[in-house]
This record gives sequence, structure tokens and C-alpha cells, in this order.
Amino acid sequence: MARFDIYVTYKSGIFDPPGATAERALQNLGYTEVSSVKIGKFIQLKVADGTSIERVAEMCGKLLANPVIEEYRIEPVEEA
Amino acid sequence: MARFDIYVTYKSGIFDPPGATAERALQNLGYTEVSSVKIGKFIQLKVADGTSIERVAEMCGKLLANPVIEEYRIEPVEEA
Amino acid sequence: MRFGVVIFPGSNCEQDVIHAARYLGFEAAYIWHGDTELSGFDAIVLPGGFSYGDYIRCGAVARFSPVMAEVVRFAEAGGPVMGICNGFQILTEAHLLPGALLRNVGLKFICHGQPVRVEDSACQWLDLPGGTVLDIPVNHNEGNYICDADTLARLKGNGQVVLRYCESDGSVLPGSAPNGALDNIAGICNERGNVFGLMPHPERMVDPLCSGTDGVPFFTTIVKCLAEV
Amino acid sequence: MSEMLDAEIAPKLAVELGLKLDEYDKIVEILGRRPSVTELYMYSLMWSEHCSYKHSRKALKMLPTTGEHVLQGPGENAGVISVGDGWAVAFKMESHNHPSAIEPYQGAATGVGGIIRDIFTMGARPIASLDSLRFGTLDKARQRYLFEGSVAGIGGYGNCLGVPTVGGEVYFDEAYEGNCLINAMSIGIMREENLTRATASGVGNLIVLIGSTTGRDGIGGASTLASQEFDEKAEDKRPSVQVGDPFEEKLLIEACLELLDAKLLVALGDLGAAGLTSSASEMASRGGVGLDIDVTKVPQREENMKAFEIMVSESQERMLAVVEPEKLEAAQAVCAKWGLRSTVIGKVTDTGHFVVREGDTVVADMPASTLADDAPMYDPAMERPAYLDDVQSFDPRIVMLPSDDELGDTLLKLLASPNICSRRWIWEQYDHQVMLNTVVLPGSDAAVLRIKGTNRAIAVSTDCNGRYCYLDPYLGAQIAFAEAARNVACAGGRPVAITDCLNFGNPEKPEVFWTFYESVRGLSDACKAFNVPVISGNVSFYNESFGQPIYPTPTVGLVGLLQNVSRHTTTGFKDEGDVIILLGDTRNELGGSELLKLIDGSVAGMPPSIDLWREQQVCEAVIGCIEMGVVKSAHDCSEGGLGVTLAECCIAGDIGATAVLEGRMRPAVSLFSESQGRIVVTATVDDATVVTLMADRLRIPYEIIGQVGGDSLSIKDMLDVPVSELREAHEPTLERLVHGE
Ligand SMILES: Nc1ncnc2c1ncn2[C@@H]1O[C@H](COP(=O)(O)OP(=O)(O)O)[C@@H](O)[C@H]1O
Ligand SMILES: [Mg+2]
Repeated sequence: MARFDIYVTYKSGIFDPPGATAERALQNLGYTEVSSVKIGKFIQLKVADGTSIERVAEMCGKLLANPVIEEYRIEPVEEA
Repeated sequence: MARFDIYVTYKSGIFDPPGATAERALQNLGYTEVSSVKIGKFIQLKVADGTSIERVAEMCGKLLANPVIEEYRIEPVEEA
Repeated sequence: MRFGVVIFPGSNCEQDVIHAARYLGFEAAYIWHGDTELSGFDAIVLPGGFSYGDYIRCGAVARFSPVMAEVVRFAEAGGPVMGICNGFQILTEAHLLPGALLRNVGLKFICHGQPVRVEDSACQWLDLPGGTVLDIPVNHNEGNYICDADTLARLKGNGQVVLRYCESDGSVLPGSAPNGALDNIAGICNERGNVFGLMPHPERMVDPLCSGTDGVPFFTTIVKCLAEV
Repeated sequence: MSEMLDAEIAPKLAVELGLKLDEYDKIVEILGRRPSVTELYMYSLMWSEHCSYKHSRKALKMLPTTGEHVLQGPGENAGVISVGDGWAVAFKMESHNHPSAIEPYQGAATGVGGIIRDIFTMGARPIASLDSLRFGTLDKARQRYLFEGSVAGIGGYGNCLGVPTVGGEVYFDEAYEGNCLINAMSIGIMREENLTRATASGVGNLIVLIGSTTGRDGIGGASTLASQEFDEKAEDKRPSVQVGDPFEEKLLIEACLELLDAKLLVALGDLGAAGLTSSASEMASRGGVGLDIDVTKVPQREENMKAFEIMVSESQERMLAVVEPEKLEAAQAVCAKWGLRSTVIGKVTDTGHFVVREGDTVVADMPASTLADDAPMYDPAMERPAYLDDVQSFDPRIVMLPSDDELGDTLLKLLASPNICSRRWIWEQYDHQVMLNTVVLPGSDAAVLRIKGTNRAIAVSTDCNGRYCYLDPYLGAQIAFAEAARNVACAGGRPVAITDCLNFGNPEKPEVFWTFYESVRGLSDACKAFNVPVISGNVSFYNESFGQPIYPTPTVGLVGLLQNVSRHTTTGFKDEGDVIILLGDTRNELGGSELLKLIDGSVAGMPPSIDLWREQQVCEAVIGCIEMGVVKSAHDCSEGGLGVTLAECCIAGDIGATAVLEGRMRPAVSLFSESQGRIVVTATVDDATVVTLMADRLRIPYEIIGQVGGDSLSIKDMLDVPVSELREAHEPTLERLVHGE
């Protein structure tokens, strides 16, 4: 069993409503030190051993991320 | 400017319908090696220098995560 | 003239589109997302709803349904395709239309009557004079249209912007979009004008017993248009 | 029998699971031996208040449950009425209070999911939901969080299903601060011949589990959440939060209705509280048969789950079906088409026993009927609460009423008060139009849903003013019914049947049980006066926090029938010159009123009196006039009295009115008294005489109070306020409050 962590974030320049709202909300709660909040996806993938990172990238390009607005980073994870 | 990355995931035992759907969808797309997908949040926080990790944890508990069903991990990030 | 209305798992406005089309005296039938036979249909509608629960991203999974390959072929051959709400989202995921639909700025689902202004466009589904104001309900959580600057320029240049959110008097103000959509865009078409995507629900404004009739042209125009060719 | 408990542990575990010791003894007596762990868990849940109604069942027998329209009364997953032309309507209301207090979004969402499963289990397609909500005051952040989360959850689930949420109600009051109420009502439509019951039959038939996988979520949910008082320990109960999957539920609706249409099922039941245990044992006991189930066959979401966990898990979006072996393949094909799991987990037997196996070891074996039907029934002690004397002895007439030049301001303040202001902020988060049946949208007294393929429609409303019930549970319950009936009548619907959701505190407290008993008695008398039966309902006890019970809140969900869908009315005034007629008379009744709360801050006095016969006549008059097509608008008087009603008619119609209120009462009383049995209608000058003739014939007092027109509401010698100002006060309040302003 192999594991990959995938980080999906909006491309720069794409305005992300949840992030912007969280930013304002935190400041209203008194966390004035907050200057920016970006909210993306954290996807934990379990796949059969020997699955290549290219293969995972393919899954991201096709389904897990939308290249029009998002970019992604893949990290192989060593099982503890 | 300090940066923290926050990983929000469902507590174990909490059902993750989007993850389950992604899992099936990938398998239907022919990625039969996929055995599990969990979808959480990846939050990038920019705060004033010197902000403590405890302070960030507070923000997570209050707003960025839902402690009833989610847990979170905070990682300070060294600016490149 | 026969409308085909695709049912994806999680679609929930398909019966409304069928009702609207038949109410206006047109033939309409369902197309199962697993089917690949579109012959016998003159126009295809991708209805609103929550295909695959809107999980991952709205329309992200539905886009891979077997029927979609055929819809793409149908569209490329010039066949008229209209995507309403979730249907619009699916069309962008399938790259039949540019851009994407993000979460509403208010982070709330919105369901209410909404004035929209008809723009002069190449859209085969709507030929009302530019400036016409229609009242068509919106009903979505992710209707916040976005695209890059070049795409926006192209959309405007080619007359691909079909509908824009506006005030009841037709003026298009920054705050007129209930969801934060770029340039108040509520609906766009492809260059050719046969593929049309919109967030508002015209099928909800056809049967006068329910709310009104401003949605009628969205069905009659394409029928006229097809009759002419 | 495996995992038999030893004599020491067994009773301890029983008590831990919420059973009383004599209940445990009864289990031992039934089994003739000590129970196994699995058996003990199964009994503890089935015999919990939530599943067994052990404290309420006897009192509920007071309610009338039969009538010409009734096809299915209480006892099944939902009640069903006939609405003509072979069409039937199924509906029920249910609470999800305690789960929502822990996690508002998921609690409210799964509440909607559960009640909707009850509807399509009967073979009906869900066509609408309503939500009845109660929270503390929104000046508290926690209350705003609960309110916003619940509304988002109700919308998030219903919108995804494509079942419109067409109405409801919400009140904010300190009494609900530690214990919000989330009651959801769902309505479905079907052909009479498709009415399906959850009754297992046919020895050798297969038990098939359809839908989602089974995890540990919600374990102990029914008992720990629904049957224990809330306190600081609420936090500890958090692990059992269930997450809803509306997408799976949407597939279940389509697949189950297709299976029933194709006559592929013998029986269908949903898995709700107490999961597999309750749906299976209820199916078996209704059919007088036995069941044999193997838990290892159940598709599991989590590793090494114990047999008892699988049996009591409350994982959402699961259905249980009984299928004849020769139809299994066809049935599973339908499930597969919709992308749903379907698994044979057991079969129907003739033993009358519910046998649970884990592989080849038997982990539970009990007479099926004893789980569903043999829970001990109690006659709780009752005692009239001491507080009643204090609150009822209060005489509102000693309160300093607003002077004549403050009336306009007072009206604006009332319109902007949390319990009266516009609910638009809520219903615009709900898809209230999908399915194209919603003829009257939220914003009027009742929603109207046409029945496609017929000329008919139904009108629906949920109502209950908890303050009235607190001041006098018997009167309060009658008023709850009467308001629902008036709301439906104002749309043109003739009341046919109701469902109820009875929210109360701890029934083991004599003072609480007395308020429960009195409420049921009041509801029962109201139903009898209107000849309207109760066809389904739900009881939610233990709605307390820090020892304080909530207001008694017997919510009524009423369904009425319109013979001609085009003959319906809405709240808003229509045209210049229309005559405004007030049906019913106004008395000096400010007890428990919004005005009293506004100017005195108190919830005290006697609630308005009510004459059920008069109420019924007023409704009849309005319905009759609407059926004749002579009424252009109708809106009843409720919170805030006639003043607020007239203002709401102006706002909704975006047109003013001029009126004169005769009578000897102080202006503030004529404007804001909350006397029952009053409806404001408008008609053209010619038609107005038809309305007054109708009123005369039914001996209903009425008053022609003015006419529609202009752009302000102007009441002679009392107030004159532009409609725009009325709207400015009424519309934005809720959103402001949610934003903590
Ligand atoms: N929680 C809610 N969800 C949906 N609609 C609601 C809710 N609360 C109130 N409404 C709608 O707002 C309108 C006014 O509600 P309410 O003041 O309770 O009316 P009434 O006083 O006639 O019972 C009605 O159309 C009702 O259905
Ligand atoms: Mg009313």
C-alpha cells in the first residue's frame, strides 16, 4: 500500500471566496495579525504499491484538480 | 511576515462522502489501483512575524476547523 | 423538434426541463448518462442539480459520464447544447465552454428571482434584442463565474457573453451579481453560438402557474433557429 | 450464545446503556437467561424513549387518528391521506434537536435526510419539506452559530436532493438557549396503489441492505442523544456525530421508487434511530415473522467492528428491503444502475425470532416482537407546575402601553423584532421551487403545491407559539393547531390532516409531564373540533439544559387541500380600491404577546382565549370565498396582531392602505392584541358584499376596516407609515442579527 498527499491550491490571481471570508472573520475575531488566508484541498490518496507519481499526476490533471483555476503538488508519503 | 500551513482532516470514524465519491470515480476512470481517497482542507496562513503557533491553533479551534468532526495539524513554514 | 435532457446521478432539474419543453408543445425525452446514443435528438439540455453531489468540484465527475463524449461530438458538429446551472458547470469542466464557476462570494446557497440583461450575442438559444431584461430565478452555491483576462476579452469581442446579472431597470452595477461573478456574467456561449451555459433557471419560468413566463424564449428560440436551417 | 455477560457485569452495562434495572429484569425474563452484549445493546436502544415512546404512548391515545381521507395513520414510517383521483399524500414531522445542538450543520442535514427516507419508504416521491426551528436569542454568538449552521444544513441536504423546502417557522427565545429545536417535516406524493408498508413477510424471502456502508457513526445516537438531558457533558457525546450524504440519498430515492414501481420488493424500511436493529425488528414484528441476519455480510466502513456496533450503527442513507429470491437479480440490477450497493444480509424465517449471527456464531436470539412492542409503558406522574400561578396571575392591563403618538414607532419596532421580521434570509438559502409544484412561494401564510396531473393542490404550514404553551399548554396547543389551520385557509386550503412534533423537557419530572399531557389534550380537542386527524408525529423529550425545560413546544404541521389550484390566495394586498375586511373580533388580549415582550420584556399573562368552533367557521368562510374566487388576498392575525398583519399585507403587495379601527379599546390594544380567530381579506367593492354575506351566514363578526391604495399604511388617528419604511424595518433584521449587529 503506497500513500500520496496531494495539495490543491488556486492559481495566483484567482480570488477564493472562502479564504477571503475566513481572513475577514479572523480579523473581526481580533486576530489582526492575519494578513492572508488561502483555502485549498488536502487529499490523502492510498494506492497499490508501485504506483508511479506520474500516474497520480494524471489523476490530478483529470479529476482531482481543475487546471483552469487550480494547481497541485504531490508528495509521496513514507508509511510509518 | 510569517507563514503557517494548516492541514484539516476528518477525525477518524467520521464519514467523508466526497472522498468516497472521488475513490469510486477514479476507479471508474480505470485507476483501479486506488484504494482510498480522503479529502480535507489545506490552509495557507500569512500572519505578522512572531505570531505563535498556539495563537494559530486558537484560530483553528475557533474558525478554520470544526473541532466536532475535524482535526488539524499546523506547520510553520520557512519563507523561501 | 425533440429535446434530449441528460440525467446524471444527482441531477434534479431534469423533470422540470422536460415539463417546460412539453408545456410549450415540444417533444422532450430523457437521456441516461450511461447511454451513448444521441440520434433522434435535435437539441441537448444538461439540467441543473448536484451531479455526483457536487463532490470534488461541481461537474468534475459528471464530465466523464459516457454520454459526455457524445455530447462533445454533437456540439462540435454544431448541435445545440444548453447547460443550466449544474449543466453549465459540467460544460466548463468538459471544456466546451471557457472559465469556471467558483463558490458564491457570500458563501451561501442562493435561491431567488433575479433580473438578467440580454447582451447582443451569437447565441443560437436566445435572439432577444440586447438590453432586454428578464426575470429568471437563480438557484446555486457555485455560480461565481471566473476566467482569465484574455478569455474575458475574447468572450466580449466575439459576442459570447449572453446574459449578465443586473438591476430590475436593466442597469448592470458591480453589486448586481448575487454571486460575485466576473463582469456580472450569468451566461455565455461558445464562438459558434450553439453551446450555451447559464446559471439562472429558465425552465422555472415557463409554466405561468409557477412564477412567470420569462423563460419561454430559451426554449422557443432554438426551435425556430433549427426550423430555419 | 456467544459473549454471554456474567451476572455481575450485565445489570451494570444495562444501566450504563440507559436501561432501568427493572427493565433489565424484564429482558432476562423474556429471554429466560441473561442477555448477550449484542442483545443488551439492541434492547437498550429499542426500549429507549426515542424508539419506544414508553412515557408518551398512553397520552397519545387521546389524539384522533381516523377520518375519511386517512389511508395510513400513525404506526408506519409516515401517515398517508387520499387527495382524490387516486392520488395520495404522505407526510410526517420529526425532531433532530440534540444532534443539531452538537453539530448544527450535520445534525440538521441528517434530520432532513431521515424524515425524507420516512416518506419514500412509503412509496411516495418526496415533493416538499418544511422546517420548524427554535433557538436562543441571536445576541449570543453560539446561538448565531447554531442558527446559521442549521439553516445551511437543511438547505445543503434538501437542495442537493432536489426536494424543495417550501416553508417553516422560527422563533428566538431564551428558553431555547441550551436546547435548540430542529423539527423537519417532509411531504410526498404517490398513487394510492403504490402505498408500501414496512412489513416483512414470506418465509425464505431475502433481507437486502441498500445504500451506504456501515460505520461507527451515531453509535448510541438514539439513546445518548435523544434520551438524555443536555449539560456540560455534551462535549463528551460528540464522537457519535453522523455525516449526511445527500447524494447517496438522492440515488436511494430514485432506486427505491423504481424498485417499488416494478413491484420488486415485498417490503421496504429505512434505517433511522437504532439502525438495523429497529428497522429489522419493526419489520419482523409487524409481519409476525422471524429474521436471520449475518452481520459479517454488512458492508463496513471501518475496521473490525463488533456485532453490536453493526446492529446499532446509525450510519445514514441506508434502506432495508425484503425481496423474493426470484426477484433478487432484477432488484440488484436496479440498485447497480443507480450506483448503489445492495447486499443480502439474511432471510425471513417462521420462528418469530430475531437471530443475529457473526459468521456461524449466534450473537443474539430474541423474539422479534419483544424489541419493538414489549418495552415497558409508563404512566408518568403529573403535577401542575408552580410557575403557572405566577405567570398567569400577571395582568397585562397594568402595563404602560405606547401612547397614541408612539404607535407608528411601535409598529416599526415590532416589524423589526426577531420573531416577526421577514424570514427571507432563511428561505433564500433553500431551493423552494425545484419540481415546479410551488404555486405559492415562501412569504405567505402557507405554501401551496400543485399536484401535477390533477387540478388540485395542497397547502401546508407548520406552527407553534411556545410562549402561549408556556403560559397555558392546553390553550397553547389549541392555538398552535388553529394558527396552522388559519394559515392553510388563507391560501385556500381546507384542512385535511396534521402531523405533530411534540418537543418537551424531561417526562420523568411530574411538572414537565403535566405540560405534555395538557398539550396533547389541547391538540386533541382542536383536532376534534375541526374534524382533522393526526396521521403521524414524533415526540422529543429531554429537551432541557442545566435543568431547565424548554417551553412546551407541540409543533403542528398541517396539510390542507385545494380543489382548484388556480383558486389560491396570497398575503399581499393587490389593487387600489379593494375593500379590506377583518373577519373575527378583537379583544384586549396582550398576554404572551410580542408587544408585551417589547415594552415590558416579560412573557406573562394568559395567552389569548380561543373558541375552536369560531376558528373553524372563520376558516370555512375564507376558504368558501376563495373557492368562489371573490377574495384577492388573505392573511391571518398572529404575532403582533392586526397592526403587523396589515403592515405585512402592504409590504407583500408593495401597496399602501387606509383603515379606520372602530371600537372602545385603546389604540395600542386594537393594533397589537393577539386575539385569535382573525383573518384580513380583501375583495373588489362588488365581491366584498359576497364576503360579508358569507360572514353573516356563518354568524362571524366582521368589520370593513378600509381600502387598499396609496404608498403608506395609514390608520386613522393611530399611525401613517410609508410602505418603504415598513419594509425597511421588516426585511433586513434577520441578516443583521446573524451578523451580530
Ligand atoms: N425556517 C423557515 N424555513 C422556511 N420558511 C420559513 C421559515 N420560517 C418562516 N418561513 C416562511 O416565512 C413566512 C412567514 O413565516 P411566519 O411568520 O411563521 O408565518 P405565520 O406567522 O403566518 O405562521 C412563511 O411563508 C413561512 O413559511
Ligand atoms: Mg399566518
